[in-house]
Amino acid sequence: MSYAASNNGPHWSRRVLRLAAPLALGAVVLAAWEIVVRVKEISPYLLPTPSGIAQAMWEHREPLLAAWGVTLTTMLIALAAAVLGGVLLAALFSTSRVLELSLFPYAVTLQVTPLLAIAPLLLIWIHEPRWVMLLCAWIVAFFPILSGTAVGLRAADAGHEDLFRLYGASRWQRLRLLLAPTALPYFLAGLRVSVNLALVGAVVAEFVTAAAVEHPGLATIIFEAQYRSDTERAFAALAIISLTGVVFYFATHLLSGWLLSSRQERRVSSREGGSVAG
Amino acid sequence: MSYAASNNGPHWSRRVLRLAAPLALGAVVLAAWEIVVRVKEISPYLLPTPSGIAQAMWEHREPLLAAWGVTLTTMLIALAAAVLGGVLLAALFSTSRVLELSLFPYAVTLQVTPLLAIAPLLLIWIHEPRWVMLLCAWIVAFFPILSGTAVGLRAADAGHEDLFRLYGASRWQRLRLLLAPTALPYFLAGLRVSVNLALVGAVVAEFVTAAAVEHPGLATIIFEAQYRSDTERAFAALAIISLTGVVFYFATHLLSGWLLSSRQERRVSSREGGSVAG
Amino acid sequence: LENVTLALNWKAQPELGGFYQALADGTYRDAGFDVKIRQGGPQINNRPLLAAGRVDFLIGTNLLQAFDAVKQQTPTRVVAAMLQKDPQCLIAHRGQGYDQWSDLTKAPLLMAATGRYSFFLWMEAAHGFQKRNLRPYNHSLAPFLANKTWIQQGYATAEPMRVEEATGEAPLVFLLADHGWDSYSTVIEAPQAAIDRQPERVQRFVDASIRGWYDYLYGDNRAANELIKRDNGAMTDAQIAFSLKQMKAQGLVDSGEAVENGIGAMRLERVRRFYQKMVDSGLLKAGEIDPDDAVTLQFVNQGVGLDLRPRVAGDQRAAGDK
Amino acid sequence: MTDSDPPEPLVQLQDVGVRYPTGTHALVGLSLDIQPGEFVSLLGPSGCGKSTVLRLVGGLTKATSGRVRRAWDGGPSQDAPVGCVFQEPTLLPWSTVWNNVYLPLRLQSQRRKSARQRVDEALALVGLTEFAKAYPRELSGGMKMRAALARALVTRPRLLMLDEPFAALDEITRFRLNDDLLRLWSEREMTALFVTHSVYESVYLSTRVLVLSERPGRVVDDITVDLPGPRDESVRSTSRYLELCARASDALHHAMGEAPTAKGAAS
Amino acid sequence: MTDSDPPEPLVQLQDVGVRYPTGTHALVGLSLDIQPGEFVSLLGPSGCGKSTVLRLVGGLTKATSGRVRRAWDGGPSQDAPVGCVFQEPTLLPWSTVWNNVYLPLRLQSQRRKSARQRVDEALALVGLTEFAKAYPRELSGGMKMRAALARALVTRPRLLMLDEPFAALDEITRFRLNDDLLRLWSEREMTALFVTHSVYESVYLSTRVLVLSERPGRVVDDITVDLPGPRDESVRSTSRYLELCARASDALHHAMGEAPTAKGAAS
Ligand SMILES: Nc1ncnc2c1ncn2[C@@H]1O[C@H](COP(=O)(O)OP(=O)(O)OP(=O)(O)O)[C@@H](O)[C@H]1O
Ligand SMILES: Nc1ncnc2c1ncn2[C@@H]1O[C@H](COP(=O)(O)OP(=O)(O)OP(=O)(O)O)[C@@H](O)[C@H]1O
Ligand SMILES: [Mg+2]
Ligand SMILES: [Mg+2]
Repeated sequence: MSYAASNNGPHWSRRVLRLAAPLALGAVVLAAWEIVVRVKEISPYLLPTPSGIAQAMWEHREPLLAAWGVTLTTMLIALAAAVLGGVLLAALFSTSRVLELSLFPYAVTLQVTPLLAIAPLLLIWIHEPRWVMLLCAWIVAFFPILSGTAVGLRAADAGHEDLFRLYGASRWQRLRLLLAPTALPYFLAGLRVSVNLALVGAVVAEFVTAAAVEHPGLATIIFEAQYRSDTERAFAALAIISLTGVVFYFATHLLSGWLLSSRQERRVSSREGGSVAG
Repeated sequence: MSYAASNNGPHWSRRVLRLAAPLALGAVVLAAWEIVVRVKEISPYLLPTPSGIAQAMWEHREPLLAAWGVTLTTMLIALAAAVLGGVLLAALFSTSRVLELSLFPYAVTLQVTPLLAIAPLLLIWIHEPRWVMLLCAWIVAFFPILSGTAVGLRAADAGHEDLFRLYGASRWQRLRLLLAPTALPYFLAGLRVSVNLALVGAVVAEFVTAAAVEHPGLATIIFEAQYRSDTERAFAALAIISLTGVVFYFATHLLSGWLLSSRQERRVSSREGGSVAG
Repeated sequence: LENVTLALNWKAQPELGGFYQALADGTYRDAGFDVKIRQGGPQINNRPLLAAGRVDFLIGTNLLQAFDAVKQQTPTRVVAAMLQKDPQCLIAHRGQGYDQWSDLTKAPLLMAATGRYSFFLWMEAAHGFQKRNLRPYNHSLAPFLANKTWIQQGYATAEPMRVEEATGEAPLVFLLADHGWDSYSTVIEAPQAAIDRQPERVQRFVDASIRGWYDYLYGDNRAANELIKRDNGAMTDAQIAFSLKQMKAQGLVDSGEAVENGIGAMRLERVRRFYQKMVDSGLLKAGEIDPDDAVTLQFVNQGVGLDLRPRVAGDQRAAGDK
Repeated sequence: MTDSDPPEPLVQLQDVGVRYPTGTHALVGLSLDIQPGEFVSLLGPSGCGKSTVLRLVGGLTKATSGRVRRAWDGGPSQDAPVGCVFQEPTLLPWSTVWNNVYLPLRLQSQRRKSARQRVDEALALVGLTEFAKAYPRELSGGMKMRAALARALVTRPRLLMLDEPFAALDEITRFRLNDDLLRLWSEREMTALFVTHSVYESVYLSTRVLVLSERPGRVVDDITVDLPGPRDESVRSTSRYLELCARASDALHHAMGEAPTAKGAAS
Repeated sequence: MTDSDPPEPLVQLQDVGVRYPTGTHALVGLSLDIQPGEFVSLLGPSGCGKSTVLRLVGGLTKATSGRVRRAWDGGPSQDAPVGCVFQEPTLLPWSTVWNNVYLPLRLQSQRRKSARQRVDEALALVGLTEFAKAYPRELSGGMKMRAALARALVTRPRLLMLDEPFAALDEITRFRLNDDLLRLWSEREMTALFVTHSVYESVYLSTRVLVLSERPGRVVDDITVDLPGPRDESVRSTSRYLELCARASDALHHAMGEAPTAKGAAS
């Protein structure tokens, strides 16, 4: 009896389809875009063609790459801080309903306050624009993780709760061995949104602090290119942002799949199980 | 045997605490704020006192109220569209993994694309600025609902799936009677984030399209007040945004509790059950 | 009446007052136009609307963007320049040792995004300002007020007044135009197609706008100011008065070439000179475009509206010209 | 392996094997016919694949080798000719007991009103009338299984599959439900496929008892129960009954590789 | 109601009532002592409150009236003197079988290494050695319950509570586990509280059988099982054993408001 599963997942041909379909659709969408723009003779300063964007990307590859590095750094730091902050706060909230209800409004306030409005204030107290930028990106990104994890930490199965109580589990054991695994899928669902928002946050934060940062990120490039009417370059930067978002989406997807694989296979085996070779 | 539960929820004294604690904390925070600003003699154009903000709120109640109406309308329409769009897309995705993997990247792209960059383009193609504004707010808000619901629609218990297959449920029946109730908590978790984002979106959309809109919303007021260094008025508008966010948070909270009450009591009865009178 | 949409580069303000005047006092209507004004703002970019044909005329902030349009082969051109001098300036608190332009180069500088990509690059190249001193400016004065040693960008017609209102003390103002930034400002841009096919229509619009500006500066501008205040809630009478005063005192509108050729006047030499400065600053490359393509003198320098200037305007000559 | 050969079996498994994705062979070379009107019990050690057989017949798992034929294949799927009590109650937690029992009828697009009588009958049969409005979490373990049983009976299926439906019930309730089940089976002319761990129960209820070997499951004994129907308590004291029980018990011991003893039959 | 009165009962329920928030009275005026070293079985109709009694003793539900005293109350909670098999397996789905069984030791802060032997022993006892690395979803219904049983035994608790642990098991496995349980009970000097639906099982295993009435549950009969230990198969054929079974069965019928018949004892 070997549990090192040999063909656990879906059949390989299905896997290929799953990879090929999005790529094929992507190709179709880009081709259609190219054709529409060319046939309708839409001028490149309004809507460039994908080929024009690709060309601009190649031409400006060096500043774009550097800018991507800046934005990516902000995004990743903000995301890490969002994960840390969101999870810790959620863990804190899980200890008491009253605490949760008392503090959640402040998290909501943070989330809904327009960055454009508070960036100047932050700048008064924090003189280093880089920190203001990170703080802004974090503010945008942390809420879904907090919210998701907070819900997940309360989703433990009643039977499991009983088990842990019966065996006199400490708070910490309950959190680590019961609540954390229970909350994992909820956390991951929040992460999926937060990854996007961290990217959005990095870009927005750069917009609101743009002038101040020495090394330009992608938002700066977009703004500058738009200001200078260089639509193709703006779209090149936009495309990099989109691609980054999509790559991170799939990375999170894979991470989810991997972390939850031991639980999800149930579905495979029960809904698609016999079909493996049948 | 009556199932019209008499004392289903937590004890009333706990309920009072749950209401009182946040309010008490809020009072403490505001008082501390007031004291710090007064003692440190921070000038009102940097950080006004809560009392100053309240006063500004009262003084400008009419324009603020009108602006609130505008922003709230945008928010609510965007939220409704986010719910509709998110749920429909998620339902579509639930029919096929390949479809989901193929289309999700476009949802991600939409979400991560900076509004500041695409608003000008939208204004070219869509002549009515009001629509652009709604579209922007929708773009900001819809992703968490889509993402949450999509996960939820795949979370059905394997045993329940078997049951529905055995009894030859149609796609539609499975969606309505099995997947939808399963996805409900996930949808609500997404909603909780989307409510905030709809508000954020309404404000941001106004920033990026404001010039075009006839009746000013809260974002316009904030900008105006900041421009005139009327920090108190800016904070009054900010406070209204925050309060709106918090009220909607609690509303979503109550909605969740109500919709899920038939499932959640399990936890009450098993973890807190006997303690009702014990 | 022909429908015409005019897109501004900012919210309604006295620095755009001539257009509101022409709208308010019927000058546009008399010229056969039903004009709709579309405001701009800090987060709003109306420029693509012009190329897309969604607006008929666009107000540009300076010539740099016109050069860029040529570079991107966007078929638009500057047809008139309403401000002879760019009101862009730097502001500093008094008593912080910023008495000279050259003292400013080391100070922390609050700069909005648009400035960072245009005149700041020139400041950097021509005067040695440094990127690492930059701080973001989002049109809230709070950071500047909170940090006395910081300086910030502004419009000579607006921010000084706002600072004075907040602190009770007028700040030091350094006009960029006085240090070599000699772009025209508040220029009217039009699509090439309109210039080619309906030159008469463009001419009518430019003339009416010019008349509007004369009337706004020298005539009864109350109706225009009412419109401005309606469109932009941040505007006050005091602010408007200050702006008007500054525009006159600094000779922003009616000076330079405008004195002889009327408001809106342009000279190719000045356009070329400014282009050279942009090349020197690295914003554009030498020979990349022909700066002459950015403008057309077809509609200006005709002395339109000179009759509306009061006689005493002669002493403006000294203030504006160099 | 079976010795009956009327023209049209309701369900036919031919040399079926099931291998789960983890690599576990649950069934190997299992053949099995079920004729209309039979009451077939499956007896076998824990983990030998009984539930897997039910899943195969219900179309919930596909065989990895061999053939599964079902008489109703190709017909409209809406008909749901099968009813099933799974080993776990699988009640929908967000629905009341009444709605849970109503579910199969709802899936057949029956209106609530026209279904009311049948649902109420099914609930009465399992003694849950009083709890119609309760939610599953408010039920005890045995009550949940009874609700699941009511749900399986409410559609009056052609083939009723039961996976240890009575394991969580006290003997009295169990006996009563045994008799009710037998009555319904003969009244409604159903076919039944029944998994149980009680040798007595299997012999008492069935027309045929199949004993499965340890994993991977194969049929090691096929016992035709030739007790006369309608059966009642008196059957339990006949010598033929005890004989058949002993045979089934022996087969089970044999299947589990133990020497057959009097253990099973003696208690 | 009980007739034993040694100085210090391990668990004492006095006039206990439990009313669930939905309004259901699960228990009313229940009194019950458990002495150290006893093996007490609870017999009773489905839904009468047996599981509720176990939850009370385990401290998982508070009584809405009356008093519950437990000998280990006030001691360090880390000790976990109680082991329990719930009616549902409640295995952690994200842990392997081995880790599920290890859990109670882990909660006592025992290292994986030092726990290895005990976990492996417990798995061997229930015959799941081969499936140590499997996840719960890869187990059959009976295998899940066996894993839960291993988990309850691994801590060597002072009080072992079992809620129908054998219901999903075939008779052979069941009998073997019955004997294993009896052996462990006497070896480890445990106290056991056992819920079952099998009258025979209850009498075979216990030193005392408590029969509960229908909901709300009260003790209607307290039968001291004076069969000699150590018990083995031979006990099952003694007349005292059959007599006690008959008495328990009668009490059960009585509790359910049926006339006692030979039904229970006869099968
Ligand atoms: N989803 C699954 N994934 C992997 N293995 C499985 C799965 N379901 C069952 N098995 C394995 O298949 C075998 C047969 O399982 P099945 O549930 O059919 O047994 P069973 O006869 O019903 O047992 P029980 O009487 O204990 O319910 C078991 O060994 C089990 O480990
Ligand atoms: N969480 C709950 N909420 C409300 N009522 C409950 C809950 N749990 C149990 N009950 C009710 O309490 C009564 C006793 O339940 P309990 O689970 O103790 O029965 P039991 O004797 O274990 O039955 P079984 O043999 O069927 O498992 C039942 O009538 C049930 O409806
Ligand atoms: Mg089974
Ligand atoms: Mg129970």
